[in-house]
Amino acid sequence: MIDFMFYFLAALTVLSALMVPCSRNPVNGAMFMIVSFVGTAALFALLQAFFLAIVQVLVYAGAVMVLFLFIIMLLNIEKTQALKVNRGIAALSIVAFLAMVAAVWFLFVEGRAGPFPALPAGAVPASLTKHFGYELFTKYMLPFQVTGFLLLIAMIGVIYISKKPADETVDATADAKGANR
Amino acid sequence: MSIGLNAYLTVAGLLFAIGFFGVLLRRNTLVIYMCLELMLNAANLALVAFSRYNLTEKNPMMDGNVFVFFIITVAAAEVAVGLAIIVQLYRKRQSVMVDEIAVLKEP
Amino acid sequence: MIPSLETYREIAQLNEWALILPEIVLAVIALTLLVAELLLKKSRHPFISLFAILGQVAVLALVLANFWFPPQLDVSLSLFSGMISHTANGQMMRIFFLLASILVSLLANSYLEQRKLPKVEFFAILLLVTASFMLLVQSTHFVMLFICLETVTVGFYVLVSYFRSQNTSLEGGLKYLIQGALSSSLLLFGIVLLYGAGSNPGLVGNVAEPMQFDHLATFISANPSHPLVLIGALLIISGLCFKMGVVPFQIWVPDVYQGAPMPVTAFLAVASKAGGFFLLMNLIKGPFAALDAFLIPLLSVLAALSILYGNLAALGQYSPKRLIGLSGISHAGYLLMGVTAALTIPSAYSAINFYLFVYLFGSFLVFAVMQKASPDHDALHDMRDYANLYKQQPLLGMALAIGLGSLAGIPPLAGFLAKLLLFIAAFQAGLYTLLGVAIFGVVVSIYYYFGWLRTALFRPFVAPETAHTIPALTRGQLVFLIVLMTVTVLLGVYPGSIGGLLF
Amino acid sequence: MQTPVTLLFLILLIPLISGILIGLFCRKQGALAMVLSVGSAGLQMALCLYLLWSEAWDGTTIHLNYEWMRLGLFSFNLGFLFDKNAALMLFVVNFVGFWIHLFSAGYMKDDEARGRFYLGMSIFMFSMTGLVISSNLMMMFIFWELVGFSSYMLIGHYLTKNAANAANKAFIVNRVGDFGFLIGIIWAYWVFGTTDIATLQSLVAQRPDLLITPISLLLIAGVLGKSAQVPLHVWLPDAMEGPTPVSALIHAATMVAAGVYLLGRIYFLYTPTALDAIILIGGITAVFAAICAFGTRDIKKILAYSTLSQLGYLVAAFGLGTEYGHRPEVIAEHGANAAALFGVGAANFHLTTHAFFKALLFLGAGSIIHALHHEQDIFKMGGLWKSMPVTSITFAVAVLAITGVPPLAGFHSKDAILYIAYLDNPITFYLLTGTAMLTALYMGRLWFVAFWGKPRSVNASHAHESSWVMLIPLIVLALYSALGGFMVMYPRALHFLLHDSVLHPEGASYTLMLAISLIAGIGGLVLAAVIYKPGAAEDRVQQKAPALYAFFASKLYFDEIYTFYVKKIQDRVAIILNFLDLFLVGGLLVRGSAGMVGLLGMISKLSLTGNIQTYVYWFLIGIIGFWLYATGVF
Amino acid sequence: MESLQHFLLNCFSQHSGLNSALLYAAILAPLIMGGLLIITDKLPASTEKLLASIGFAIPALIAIWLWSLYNASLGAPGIFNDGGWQFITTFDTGLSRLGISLKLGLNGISAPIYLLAGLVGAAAGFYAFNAKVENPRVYHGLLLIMLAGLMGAFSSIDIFFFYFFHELALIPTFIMLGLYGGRQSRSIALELTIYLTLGAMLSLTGLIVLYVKSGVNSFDLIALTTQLADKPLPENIQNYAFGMLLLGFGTLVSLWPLHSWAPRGYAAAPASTAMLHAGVLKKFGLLGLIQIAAPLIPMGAAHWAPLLMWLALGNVLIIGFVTMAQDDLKQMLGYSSVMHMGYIFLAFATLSTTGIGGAVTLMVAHGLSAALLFMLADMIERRTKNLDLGELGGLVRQAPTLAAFFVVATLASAGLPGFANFWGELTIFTALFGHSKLLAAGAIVGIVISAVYGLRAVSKIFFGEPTEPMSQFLKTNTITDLSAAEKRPAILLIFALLVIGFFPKLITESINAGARRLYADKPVMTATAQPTSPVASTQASH
Repeated sequence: MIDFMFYFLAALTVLSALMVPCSRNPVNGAMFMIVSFVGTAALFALLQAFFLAIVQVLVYAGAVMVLFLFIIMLLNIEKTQALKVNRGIAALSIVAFLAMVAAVWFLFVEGRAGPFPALPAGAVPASLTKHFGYELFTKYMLPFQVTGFLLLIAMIGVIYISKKPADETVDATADAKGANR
Repeated sequence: MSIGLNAYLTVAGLLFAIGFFGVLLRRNTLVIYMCLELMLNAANLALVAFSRYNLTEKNPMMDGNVFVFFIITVAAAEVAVGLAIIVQLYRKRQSVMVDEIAVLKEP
Repeated sequence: MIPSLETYREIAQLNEWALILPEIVLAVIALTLLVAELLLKKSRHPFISLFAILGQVAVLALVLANFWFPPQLDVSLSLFSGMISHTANGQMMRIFFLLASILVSLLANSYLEQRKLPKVEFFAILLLVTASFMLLVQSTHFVMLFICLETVTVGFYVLVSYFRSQNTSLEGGLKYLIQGALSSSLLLFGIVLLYGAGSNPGLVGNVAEPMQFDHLATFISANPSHPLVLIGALLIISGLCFKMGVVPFQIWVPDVYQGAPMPVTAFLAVASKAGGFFLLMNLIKGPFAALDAFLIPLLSVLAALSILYGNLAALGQYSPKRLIGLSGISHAGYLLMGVTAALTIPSAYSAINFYLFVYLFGSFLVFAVMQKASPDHDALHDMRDYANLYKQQPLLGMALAIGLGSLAGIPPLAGFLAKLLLFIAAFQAGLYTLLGVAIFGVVVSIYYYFGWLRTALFRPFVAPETAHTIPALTRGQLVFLIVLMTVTVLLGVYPGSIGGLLF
Repeated sequence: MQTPVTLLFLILLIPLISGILIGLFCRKQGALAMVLSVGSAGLQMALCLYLLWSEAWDGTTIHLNYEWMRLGLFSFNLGFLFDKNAALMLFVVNFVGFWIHLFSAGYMKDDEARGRFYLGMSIFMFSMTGLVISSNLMMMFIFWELVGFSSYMLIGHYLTKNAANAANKAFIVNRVGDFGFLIGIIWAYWVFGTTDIATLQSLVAQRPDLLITPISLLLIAGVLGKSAQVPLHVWLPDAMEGPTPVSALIHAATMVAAGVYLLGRIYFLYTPTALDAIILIGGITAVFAAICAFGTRDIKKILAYSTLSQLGYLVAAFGLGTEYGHRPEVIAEHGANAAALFGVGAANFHLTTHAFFKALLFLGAGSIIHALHHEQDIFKMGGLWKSMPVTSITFAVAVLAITGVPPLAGFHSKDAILYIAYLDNPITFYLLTGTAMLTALYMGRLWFVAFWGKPRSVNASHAHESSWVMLIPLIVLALYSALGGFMVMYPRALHFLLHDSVLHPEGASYTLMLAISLIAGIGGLVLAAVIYKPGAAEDRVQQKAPALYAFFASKLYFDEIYTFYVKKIQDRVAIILNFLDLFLVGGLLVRGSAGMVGLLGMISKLSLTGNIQTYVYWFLIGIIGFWLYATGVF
Repeated sequence: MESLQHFLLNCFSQHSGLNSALLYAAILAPLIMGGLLIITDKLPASTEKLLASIGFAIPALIAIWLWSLYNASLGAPGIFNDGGWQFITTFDTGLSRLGISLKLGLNGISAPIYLLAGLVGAAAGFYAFNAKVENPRVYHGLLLIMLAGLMGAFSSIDIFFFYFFHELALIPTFIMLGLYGGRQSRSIALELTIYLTLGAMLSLTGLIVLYVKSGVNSFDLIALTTQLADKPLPENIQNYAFGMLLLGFGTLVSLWPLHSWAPRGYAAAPASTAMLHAGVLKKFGLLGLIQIAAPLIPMGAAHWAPLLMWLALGNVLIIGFVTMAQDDLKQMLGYSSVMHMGYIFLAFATLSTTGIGGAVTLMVAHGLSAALLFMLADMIERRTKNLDLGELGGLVRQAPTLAAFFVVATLASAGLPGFANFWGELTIFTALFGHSKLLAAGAIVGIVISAVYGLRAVSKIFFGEPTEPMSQFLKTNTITDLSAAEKRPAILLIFALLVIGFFPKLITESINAGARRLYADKPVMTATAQPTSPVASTQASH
């Protein structure tokens, strides 16, 4: 049963992930992305990392991807710019993709990266949220604080960049000139 | 239970490869950016899988899980800043296609 | 009285936070700036940047005092459950980033003022990024490393796009964003692979905390040829190569440098590159020490490619910013040569550190001149802006000459000594071919550095009225240039004058 | 010994001091320079005569050496080697030198650059004296070059293009000779370990096997240049561009004789082959120059060719005498030491008398030229007997002396040479006799045309006798030209070389020699009078037999051949090499590699497209490369 | 009174620390004056001139003073011997842990070159006051810095500083070439910079080889000599190292075919720069070969010597002919300078005391005469605005002193006895002949070649009537003879050439002592006799 669920979720995750770059419309791509993230969250759950599964759904599928969708809609790109892929680039990237798949095969399927341990029995600490809290405020105190400042930077940055420039020097001709140089 | 660590890692590897593939293939900045998130996601999956499978009596293996937590946070922050830049650039250029945003180059 | 080692240990156990006081102070200053902007009247806002700069100087003084009184003992204290370690080398790196940040602040102050860009956000981000840099190079845990690196990177996304009204700045930001994120993903995947391998109970020598450097070192020395170890290490190095601007992860450099506002370009060129190298040195001294035989050929090839690519592509560049970026790639190559040598000759570390400091001073001299010479839209800055530079502002000409001379490695400037030490190390390590490539690179570099100088110093070839007018130097800029010039010359002539900081 | 050494020092240094003083202070004060230079020459002569006439020097060889410089194995010494040979040459140089100085006081009176002139003269006197008393070949080489320099300076005195060309030619041709000379010296140095002449002599005596022909021949090369022997003779006729006193002093009496002096100085350093070469060169030069003398109308050039011819005589004489002295039967008769000096004696005797009469001829010519406002064409002269009696008489003495009319000086010395040629080598004997005849012919041509008849130009008709400053030297030299064959005219110290070492014919040979001399000399003069007619306004040979005159005037095309070499070979090689230097070294090698680097730079810049999509492929390449490296493919 | 006397004696003795301090003074005085001149811009012209004069004069005075004190007979002769260095002094610049410290001193070979640097420095400096340049303050300042570099390079015992000071002198050269140079100086400055940097980098690599492979990890020449005398490097390393040094130094000294920078560079450089570079700075490479390369890696030197000889013969013959084809006076002088380097290389390649002695002597002599010629050429150019030999003519009437000086300089450089060059060339020919008759003969052809082009230039410039372009020029311009300010530096150089020409022992004594410490006498004479007279043999026993 768990085996089946794994295969199902894995296929779901991988295929929907594959649809992200392959779908014509970015909106569809974003939708597949959400599916993929949810699939990943389910895989987390299979690995008994329930807290992370929730976070994954909340943050990734919930917040991040909604933001993406929102932006895609806002910019209204799909109408103006369709997927035009250069054949050469497509061929190259497919070859690259296959090479990477081969590498994955080489490492994990063929098992060069092994030996792979069997699934251990016993309690899984990651399944308990309190462990996260404990780790974050003891061992990972410093990175945790830094992360706070990372978010601060992101906040300042987003606000600053998105704000309309007030009285800054705008060299209207500069862009045209720059394009020619 | 016959699902081994390598199965999860294969999934993670494929996700990573797909993400990279998307970056290589697409011209749309937003899609590229989504694919980059996919790559981070692949790393997350691998981390969780490693944490689960490498668990032993003496080694509780919380590091990987906590790391995933951090990665998700970082990814969110990165996405926010990135989208802000893309939006601002779109306002200027009316395009999100990478080959149309190429003023900075060798003359 | 010099406190004993024991005392330090006690202090550390009592309060680890005291040892990261410089970073904390920087963060607090950054927060204060944000608050002050809200509270203070608009007319008082100039004081904010002054406060930011003075605050950094104070932090620098703090670190220096800590460094010299009492003299540093070369011990490492592991702090925050192994997240970072407090070492003499780390202090030196802190000084490096603080210096870079102060110099960037000084540049940025006039840059932002001239273009009427908001200052507070810039300084806040700059300070936070600097603090992250300082933590980054002290980190001994991959989680810490990754978080700090991301903080720095995200900060740079914002800083590069800081001139938000200019397409070029945003475009630079976007390019840095996509490629930076890609490289972060690679780095992260590398970390994950190492983590997975290190904790694998099936492997001999598996460790409890594979993301901690000491543990990882134990594991890798037991499994130096496991595929996951090798691939993981290489993916991590690829991420660092991106930061350092080493071939083949150098391609972002010229575009982003050109697009970014001048002070940010300087910060990218100096701090980001140095950060990469400091990290790489930490890694090869620590966890990757056992991979030396594996890494030496690879790093040699990368170094050679970087030297060649950087120098060749810089030939005939008309944009000084791109030129500095491309020549920076070659500098990364020289440094990487030093790192490669350091794998066999540990004395090369001090040579690399010296080189980085020299690179810092030389680069900032050049960037200061560039900022003076460039138009408001500085992505369009090109060589024509330098015609008559020496005639208009002799001091700028001299500063450019000294800065470029130091970068080119010409005696009596510090750059020469730095290159010489690297070359000696490379020779000692037996990297003869690489050394030959490096020498070729130096000679080629003379062409573009001197070509630039030629435009700036020698007879004007444009009529004075068509030449770009360079504003007069303020008193502060004068001091800035003279101090940097003095340091560059002094380090080359009499390196003993700065005490035991580097040797 | 102290006194002669001191005197020698003084004789050497006086002109140097005079030169330094002139150089420093008298470049603008011509009169003062004149006084200094002439005074110093006079003092020099006085000291020299005192040294030789008084018994201050007892005739023994003075040999001094002082190490002047040492670098590794190479040590250079300064020193004196003052023997009878040197004494004779010193006498000639100082004696003739002073009178010519005195003459020049009158001749150069109106010259603008007298300071420079006398500077050159003083340097010359210093260098020539140094050359004479040098103890070793290296030192000799130094003065050898220095006389070349003063010659250069004085030939170019008038600063015209011709003067400059002549000066350059003189210096460069001499350098060509010096090239060989220097190699010879250095070779000798490496073979014998020294170039000290006295030491060399004893070494050669001990180890005759060390002496090899190449060294001898190379040393002769110096003689070729300095004494203007064929094929390096071309500079001497051109050197007549200089002021006439210079021609008299340097290019007739002393410097050009330095080559002959050198031959005598190192007479022991010649192998038989080398001696043959010397005779051959001398003989050819003697005949060749005599023929050339018919092809020019310029009085100084005629004298120059005469000098050449006489120098050939001297060189041949040395070769013949030395070769003769090497014959076993001669050594048996006279002893090895005496026999070895036959060549030196014969050559030096004629060198001495030649110095007198040739100097006299030049000074006489100078006197005429001065009087005729620098008219040098003999066919534009004429009628000088009346206007310039003293000059004419002294000139006549010189002409008779050079033609070898007894009992003038030339007769005695030329006689000795012909005799030794007669004894040693019949072919050369005929050659030299013929040359004597030719000498008489061209001197007769000069004399009859220039002095006889009526004045043939405005300048000639206004000619007047020169001042006494110029006439006194003429008279003194005429005296010596006339009586120079008799030993009373010389200090005792010189008799050994001028008399004892010279083979004079006796008995039947004497009569034969006398007859030959008379026939050649008087016959030549008479023939000249017949052919050219005294006082002729045109060259009758040129009129009657233009082809023959053209042959004379062609000078066997030596100048043309050298010009061809310089213009068509040397200059072209230089231009070609210059082109190759610019094209291959500067162009292909330097610019080419720079261009390659530039090309690579342009190629690497192609990577910077500005498009992120192409940029991410760099990451792909990097990752693939890393992967391949990690999995061991590389 | 007595104590004062004692004090003075003490000060002026060989071992006085004061003399060592003078070595620093000779570097610092011009450096400080130069720095002051470059930085300040509000001084009155007279003060500027005074400062510059002090800076130019002090090194010359110190050089002459130390020269007079240098005692060639101190220390025993021997092939490898650290003796011979005098006035040694050391200063730690903070790199002593790396075996680098500022160690100054003079030995038998460097002392004459040091003197040369002082003399030519003074001449070039004082001549520079005549130059009409845009910004004389900076020009003098750069010259002073160059001079400081020269004084430092030639008094350094530490190889690092030897190189360092050379570069210190080289950089102002490039800048002056660009700032004050003549035609095409912008591109030539760039070419020169790249070319010479390449040479410098190659030689630096060679020096690094010595530093690392010797095992002492020190740049101190004395330490290196001691170490390598005991434990010579393996032969293959010697070969590589010497090859590198030869290539590097050879480029700096314009060894054929690496010479193409020299004529163009000198033709474009301002006079004083060309004087200092051609006269003095170029000797750096030779000194490096003579003092460092061959003594430390003798096997490598022996390996490369045959090839070097042929290349050097190329310098003499090929470049000699090329010189003849030049129409531009400065270009000709540049080529002539390259040609004369051939002699020095040839002499060096004999690796014998005689050859080295001749080489160093010629280095000094050539330094003086080349500087003099470049100065005179500049005087001509300033008067006629023209250097084309085809268009000049008849200058002697307007400028007789200039003509006289030029003739003197030309003949000095052509090796006329009485001038210093003669001794160098004579010794070199002698040394070379002992090595190879053919090469010697080839080299001696050079005396004819140099006479040909030298005299050709003299006659074209000075003799005859003014040419058509010249007379056109003379219609609107007057040409004057030398002013006193122009004469003084020329006379200084001529005087030095003559003094050494007449009394070569002044320099050869120390050169000989120096050469004997580093090289062997070879090849030994074939002859029966030891060289020369009894007087000589007593002298030789030193």
